[in-house]
Amino acid sequence: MEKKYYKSLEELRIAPDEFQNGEMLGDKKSLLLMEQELKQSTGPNRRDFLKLFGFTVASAAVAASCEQPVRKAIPFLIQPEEVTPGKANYYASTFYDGNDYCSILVKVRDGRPIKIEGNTLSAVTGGGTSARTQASVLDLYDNARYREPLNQGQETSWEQIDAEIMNKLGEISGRGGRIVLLSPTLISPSTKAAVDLFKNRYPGTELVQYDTTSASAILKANELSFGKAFIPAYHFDKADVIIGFDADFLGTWLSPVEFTKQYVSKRKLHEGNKAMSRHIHFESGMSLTGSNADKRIVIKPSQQKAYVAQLLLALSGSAAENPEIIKIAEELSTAKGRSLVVSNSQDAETQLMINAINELLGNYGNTLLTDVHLKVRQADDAAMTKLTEEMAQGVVDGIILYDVNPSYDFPDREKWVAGLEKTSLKITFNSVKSETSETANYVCPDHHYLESWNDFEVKTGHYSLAQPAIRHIFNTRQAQESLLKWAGSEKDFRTFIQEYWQQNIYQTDLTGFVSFWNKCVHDGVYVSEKKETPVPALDISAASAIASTNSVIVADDSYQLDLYYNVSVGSGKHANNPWLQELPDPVTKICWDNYAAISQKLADEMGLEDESLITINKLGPFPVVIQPGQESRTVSVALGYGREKGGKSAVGVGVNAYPLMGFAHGSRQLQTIGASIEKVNGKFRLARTQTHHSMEGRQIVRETTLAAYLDNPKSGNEIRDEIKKHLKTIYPKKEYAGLHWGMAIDLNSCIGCNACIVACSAENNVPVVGKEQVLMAREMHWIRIDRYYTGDPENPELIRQPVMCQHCDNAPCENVCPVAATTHSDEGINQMAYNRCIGTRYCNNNCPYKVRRFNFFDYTNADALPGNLYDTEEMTVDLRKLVLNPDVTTRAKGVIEKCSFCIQRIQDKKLKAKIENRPLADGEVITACAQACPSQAIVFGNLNDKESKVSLMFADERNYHVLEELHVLPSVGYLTKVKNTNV
Amino acid sequence: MYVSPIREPLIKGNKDYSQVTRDIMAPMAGKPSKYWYMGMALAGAAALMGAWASYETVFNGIGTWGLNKTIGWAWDITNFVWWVGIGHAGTFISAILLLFRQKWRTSINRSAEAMTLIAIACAGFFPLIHMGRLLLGFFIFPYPNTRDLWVNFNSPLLWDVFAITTYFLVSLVFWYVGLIPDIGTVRDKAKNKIRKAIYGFLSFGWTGSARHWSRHETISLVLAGLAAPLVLSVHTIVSFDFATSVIPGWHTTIFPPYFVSGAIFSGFAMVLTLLIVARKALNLEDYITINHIESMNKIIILTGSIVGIAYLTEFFIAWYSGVEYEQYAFFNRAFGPYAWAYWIMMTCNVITPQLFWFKKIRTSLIATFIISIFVNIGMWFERFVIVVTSLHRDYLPSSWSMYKPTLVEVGLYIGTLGLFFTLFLLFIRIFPVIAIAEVKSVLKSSGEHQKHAHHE
Amino acid sequence: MSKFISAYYHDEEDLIKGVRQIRNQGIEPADVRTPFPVHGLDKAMGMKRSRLTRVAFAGGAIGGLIGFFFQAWVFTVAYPINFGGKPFFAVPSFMPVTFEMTVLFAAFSMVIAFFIHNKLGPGAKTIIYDEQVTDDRFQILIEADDLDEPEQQRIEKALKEAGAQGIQLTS
Amino acid sequence: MDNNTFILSKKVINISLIMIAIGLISLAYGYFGGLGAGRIAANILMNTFYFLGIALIGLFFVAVHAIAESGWQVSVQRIGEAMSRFIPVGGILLLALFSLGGLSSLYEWTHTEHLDAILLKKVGYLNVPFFMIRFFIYFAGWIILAWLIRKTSLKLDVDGDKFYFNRLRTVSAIFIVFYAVTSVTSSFDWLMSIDAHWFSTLYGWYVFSSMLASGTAVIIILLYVLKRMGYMTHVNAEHVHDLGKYLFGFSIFWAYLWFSQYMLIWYANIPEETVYFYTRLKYFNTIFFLNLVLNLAVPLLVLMTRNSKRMFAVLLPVSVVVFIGHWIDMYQIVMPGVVGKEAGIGLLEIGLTVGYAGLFILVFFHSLSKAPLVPKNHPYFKESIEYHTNY
Repeated sequence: MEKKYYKSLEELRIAPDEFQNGEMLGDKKSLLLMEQELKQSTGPNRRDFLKLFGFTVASAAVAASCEQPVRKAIPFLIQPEEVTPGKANYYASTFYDGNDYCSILVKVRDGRPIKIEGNTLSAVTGGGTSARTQASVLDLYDNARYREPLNQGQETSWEQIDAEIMNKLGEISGRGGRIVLLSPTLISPSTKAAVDLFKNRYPGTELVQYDTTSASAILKANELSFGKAFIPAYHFDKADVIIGFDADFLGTWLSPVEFTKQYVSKRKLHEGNKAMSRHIHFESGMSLTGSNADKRIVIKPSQQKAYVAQLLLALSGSAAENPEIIKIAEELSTAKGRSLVVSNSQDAETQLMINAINELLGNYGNTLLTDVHLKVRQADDAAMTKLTEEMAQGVVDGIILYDVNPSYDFPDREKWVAGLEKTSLKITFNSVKSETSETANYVCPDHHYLESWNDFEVKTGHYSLAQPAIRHIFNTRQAQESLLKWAGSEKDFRTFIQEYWQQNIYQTDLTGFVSFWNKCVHDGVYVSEKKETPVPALDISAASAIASTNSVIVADDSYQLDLYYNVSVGSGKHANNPWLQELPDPVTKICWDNYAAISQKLADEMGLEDESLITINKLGPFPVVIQPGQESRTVSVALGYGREKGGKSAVGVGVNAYPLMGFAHGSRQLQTIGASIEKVNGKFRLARTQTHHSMEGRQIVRETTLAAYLDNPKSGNEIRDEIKKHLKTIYPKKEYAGLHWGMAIDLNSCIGCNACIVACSAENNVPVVGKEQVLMAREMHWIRIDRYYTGDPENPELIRQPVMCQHCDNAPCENVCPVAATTHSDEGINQMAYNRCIGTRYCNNNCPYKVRRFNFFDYTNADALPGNLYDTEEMTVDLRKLVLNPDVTTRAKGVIEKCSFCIQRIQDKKLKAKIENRPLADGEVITACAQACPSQAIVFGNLNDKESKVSLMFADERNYHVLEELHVLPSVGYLTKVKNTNV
Repeated sequence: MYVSPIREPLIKGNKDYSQVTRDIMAPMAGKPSKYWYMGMALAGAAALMGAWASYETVFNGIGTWGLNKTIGWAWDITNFVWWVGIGHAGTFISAILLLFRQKWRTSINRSAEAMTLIAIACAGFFPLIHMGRLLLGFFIFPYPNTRDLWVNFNSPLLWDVFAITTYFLVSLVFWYVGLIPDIGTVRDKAKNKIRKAIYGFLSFGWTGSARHWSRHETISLVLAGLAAPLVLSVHTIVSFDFATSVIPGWHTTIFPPYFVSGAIFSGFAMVLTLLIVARKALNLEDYITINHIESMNKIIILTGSIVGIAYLTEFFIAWYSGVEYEQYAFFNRAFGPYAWAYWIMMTCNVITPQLFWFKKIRTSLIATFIISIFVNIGMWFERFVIVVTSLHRDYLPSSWSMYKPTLVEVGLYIGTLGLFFTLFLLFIRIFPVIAIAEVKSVLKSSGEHQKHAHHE
Repeated sequence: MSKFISAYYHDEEDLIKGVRQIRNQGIEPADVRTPFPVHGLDKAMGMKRSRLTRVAFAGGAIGGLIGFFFQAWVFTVAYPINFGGKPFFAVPSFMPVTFEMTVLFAAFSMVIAFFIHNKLGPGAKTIIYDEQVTDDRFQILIEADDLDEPEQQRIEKALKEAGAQGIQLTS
Repeated sequence: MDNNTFILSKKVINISLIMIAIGLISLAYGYFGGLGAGRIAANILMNTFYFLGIALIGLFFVAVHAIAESGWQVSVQRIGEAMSRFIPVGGILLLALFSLGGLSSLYEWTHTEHLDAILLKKVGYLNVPFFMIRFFIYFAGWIILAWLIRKTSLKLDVDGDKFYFNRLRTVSAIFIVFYAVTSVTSSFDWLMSIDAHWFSTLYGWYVFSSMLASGTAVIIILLYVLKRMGYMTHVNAEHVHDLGKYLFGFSIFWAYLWFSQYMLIWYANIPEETVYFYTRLKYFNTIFFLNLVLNLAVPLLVLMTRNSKRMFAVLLPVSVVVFIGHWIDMYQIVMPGVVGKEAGIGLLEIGLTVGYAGLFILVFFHSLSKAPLVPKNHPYFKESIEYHTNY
């Protein structure tokens, strides 16, 4: 792959016109020389990495400063002319993978995007990110990416492939044949425009949208209710009572980052806020959202409709027998216009009733907006099913696959594949090898989004732009540009977008379009006044009719199936991302696999235990996990695993559960009734980062209820006064003159989305160790989210606690290091000198929090001894290494590492302040975890500044330190978790 | 010097001085027996396994062991402490028994000291191999460097470096100074030239001059006086490795004295294991008599009981402290996933040695041999229990985990056993296993024949 | 290369008697060689107690002081580092190393002094007049370089009376 | 030997009676002088325990040498035996203290009406009935075994019968085992539970080592007194040398345990443990360090040389210093917990101690006069007399 890597650099060489002046030529020479050296050197070793790194610095500097696309990019902080090696630039851009949307900043260091950060200017995601967003930068350096356009699997040039494709397309449309452009929901106006151009050029072309994680039932329901298929804008931040039916809106449902922000804004209790929303959740398996609910009601998938029906009846005055529902109805009716009821049901009728409920509660116009649409899901499942049928009949002549992978994720794969074979012209834009793209005749690899121009309208009037943060690494071309080219336009997509915006989005103002455009590119986002056309008032009679006929809650004994997407690999598109694969599930703490979550009851019935195997509808075998709070006869399985093509980390991990999906009521069903489950002999080991689930009655995570909190802010945390009384020392406490860094974590805000973990790994070059090592409890994450169950195992409460190095001022670890490799800085930071460490692991043994991590093998290829590399996930190949953060040392074998409070960020900001000759402002230094957090659960700052946010949180009655009684004086504080269970 | 007639003789048989010389030097003469060769072959093989394991560890990393994020020490430090413990008997016998003027030590101190030195060498191996970056191990020495960075004198591991080194050097000197006169004897008995030359060199030119003897006695005594606290300090400092920490089950104030007596306990057990075989193989029954065995067994009871009391105290205080972490740690020892290790330890260390209260068992070679093996095993498990069961479940249940050794770890342990026996077998061929001169000096008072001569 | 009158005994108690006897007659043995330390012989020969213990004390003192003050210097002057909030001048932490240094220096200074004082050492050249001495003989050596005939006979006679055997002139 | 039987002279009796009187007076002063029940109780406790400890060490000395089959100590064995006679007296005094309301003023855990969370966890062990039961077990065991040892030793002295020789060993062994456990638990009960929240596994052995040193010092002092009276003429420098070595060794052993306990607690700096030293360093600073000087520095430096261990001229003063030193140690063990920062060393403290000393020597000399000073027929007697060491 090194060879490939050079090829992309040859690009630099063979385009002399790109180097305007001699200076550049100078650079060019030096590049060539370096390249020669590299060619000679064999095998990757540290030297090479350094060379390569320097090489990248130079090439990227050249690329970034004189390459066509980036010259037009407006950096977030400074002018591009000032791109200086060693200094990071930030470019506003947008992450959208046809599923999740997030407005972001791309940290570009020496021409390499190395980190994704939230864009605080965005009105939608407001600086929050998700684990997937954070991890997406690694996909840029994915080994499974196509590096060349392929014709029947043979490398070819764009000229040739364009010629061939254009005449094939021409031929088809010429004879009135059918061409289908299959894509996920397109929220890019310009792309849609490009597609239209294409359609005009090739009549008989049809755009079919196919959402793997579909919301087609909601769309249909709204079509019935309002005569328009759309998804309204939700406002959890305006809802005092939230009822969720199996909708994992904090984890994976529609727009989780946005919803998390809104949701948490109603859950924070410090900063004088005394009110808190009430969240009741109905579900069958334990989801991220359900685990955060104040009250979680376990139901069978088959019962959801009836529960919704009863709720509707109860609200509309008629009798409902279920006591739970009656209580909830009462609660809701006290919060008219301030409540929100959502469901992920794939049954349009259920969604109709949900609409009716919200209508009855007067939520439309308050917590639900019909004049602002959420556009991330537009696909109608039926369309895809229809397409499959037609293809099977062979009536489709050409198909262009844009960023879709039905050969993997379409339930009826056989039929789809068969149909695909019948289709004569198969073009794919996929940029990464996939089950589908490998069967296409023409592969026209798309750029990675960090190499592309793009625009998005995620919600009505909420626009954002994507701009390249790096010149495309491989010989790829952006899909839109391909479409334009084939449509006969020679425009590059940037110009195209620009023109589109000038005509359609830009409202004439004094400053003129150029400055408008520059501002938009600079900010990455733009909000216009645009609103959707108003919809007629909702008539609930239909819904009521459905309710009255479906209100009986049946307790049938059949096994039921509940498929879900998890926060890491999601639909499976990101399966080749080791960061995501090694991310422990927020509930089960399992990584590197999917599994069948079952209840203890079922396990007992079938004589199953953790890690024993079952088949579901003859599919599998799936390893079993006994999940507290699982509905007794429901089996939950995560989708997105079991990829067959698409890179080392993706293939062969877990089992593909898509074939288990059903199709009913015009949508693909995640939940099916009457599944057949059979035990299979044997066991399968699951990698779990936490194996003990009880807190053993220790006061580690402190909890209370809202009522208790309101009459005593210290409730749940009473013990702290007792502890503080005893905190005597026989040698004086060290004082910290200037800065004293500390971190406060609000357990109320933390929902366990895992974004912080990936952010930390990306920022600090934390190695991926692979399943085998995780099985041996050797994962390297610097920050982990501890998860404990309390209460009734049938339906337990679940509490979480992010734990990283607590930077104790009396750190037991520092005392015992014989070589002074870990010491305390005069800013109160517990620091590690990696190259001084000799790896006695004494510090780790003596750490009460067990947050230190030991490099058991040479994970990062940083060891002095060659040939002993342990890298199961190709994380140390040259391409992947480009994601490393040059500000953070990679650690060698045999060295202890741990959270450093992102010392490199602290130093960076301190330097900045010094240059500008001013004191550091509060909140200026933000650690990677704090920055990634969509709910701002983590606050970092200076404890000596009594006005700083962190100091205020430390002063809060809810604040406590874990194991404070040991007198280790941690610099990390936690705010007691408050649950609104008192109704 | 008068000795009460009711005391058993320390040396049996009708012996005069030259007889003593001949008896003790017999094992060094002639070709080694085939048993010796077999022993060497076995020990050598074991040592080779250790070499392989060391390579695996150094080249591929500590990852080849069974450790994880929670359990940073296991077999490595267990073995380390075990070996250091064994390395306590020799110096204890020569130093403390010398101070208390226990004459019976003269027959066993030489071999016990040799064993000590070898055991310390084996022990020292583990702190080295357990380092993640062995090649940079020299960082632990306080040497001037360009970074002006010294070492952390707060760290018990650093104290270990000083303690173990000092202990090894002083023991070595003590042993060799005691050896010199006997080397002189070997030299003068040597038939061929080369042998004479070599031992002549090693004997430092010993003449047996009365003045030298007098000074020799003085320094022996002072060395004993120095070695006595030293031997206590070594295992004390080893115990600090654990006791200074904040980990429940590690941090307890009784560790220093309890580790020391534990060390002597295991040390004597190993001496017994070796000598019961050696006295037979080298026909030294007249010198290492049942009385010697019995006296050592008494020390085993004593130290064993002290250890037992320490166990109980720990357990009681854990409850008495009212600290939930302490309480859980000890509950977990006795009833947790590693309870089996705990109960092996209890049986071997507390129960079996109590059998020595019966004179019959105390004076039976077979019984003693078996029990001594038990004690060796028990003391190994004591360290395992302390190291692993305390670590695997400490403060935050989220990090609790389990530990399972790998072949590499086992290999390292077997390797040191191999090294131990190889060196010991070499020792019995090269040097007199019993301090000839010292035995002679007590022959008059405690020799069987001579005693009777006295009282007629 | 000096000459000696040498004689030996088979039993240490006879030796002590003998030595006392000849010393009463004003004959100072140049050396007495025995296979093991004979209690009471030093008294009989009128030897003074060895002063090696003082060397040990001095050595120990030096070692201890070096040990302690080096640590103190490193922690408070050379490079004070904050380890887990411990005081820089952490006396309890210094004790173990101080102690070990004391013992190490004491032991080695004394043993080295012992060898120098006795002129012993690796491959030291000494003359063994009777190889049985390291086995079962107790030998008396008396300077015989500048002895005239009668004097020599007087000594040999005295030795004979003192029950010595194998009286002869060795060199 | 003509002076083999000790005659209890009027002089001795009078002196001891006067001392006892002083003790009673100062006690009265303490009572009427309003020094507070706590302080009085504390004084009684520490002195009783201190001299009780010394008595026990006397017995321990006899027993341990019996099982070690060493010969030299036979000549001074009777001193140990005689000391052990104080055990029942100490028992009575302690019982009196506890039954006369001492408990409530000494131990906060006896105030069952207000116990905090931690103390409530300990009620299973720290409750008055169980406390007293243990008290009786300890003393029953000690007194019976002391009596047995004494009896056997006297029997043995009749004609050196091997049977009694072995019996003495057996009884001694039983005592050692019993004492090994009870010495620990008794110090937990009577001393450690004063600071009821605090705990230390080493504590029992620490207290024992302190008693060991003071006990040895007392043996040396009494031996000297006897020699001055013209007894014990057969005891020569060799025996004194060995006692000197003991004093030297035990002082270092005590220091070793002191350091182990202090260093470990200092190092981990966990409040539940540091609380003990916190009060002592804060309010008893001088005492705290004086303790080290008297009990470590003095014996270590003075007794290092051979001769100083052999000459009463040096050994006696050191023994006295150590005797006082460990009294100080006992003081800083008891006072901070009971009396707190108001504690001080005044007439009460000194006078009462004098009184106890008087009582002790009275008991001691009385029992000494009951049997021949030297067990002539002990099998090892000759060894002991002819005993000499050139180092």
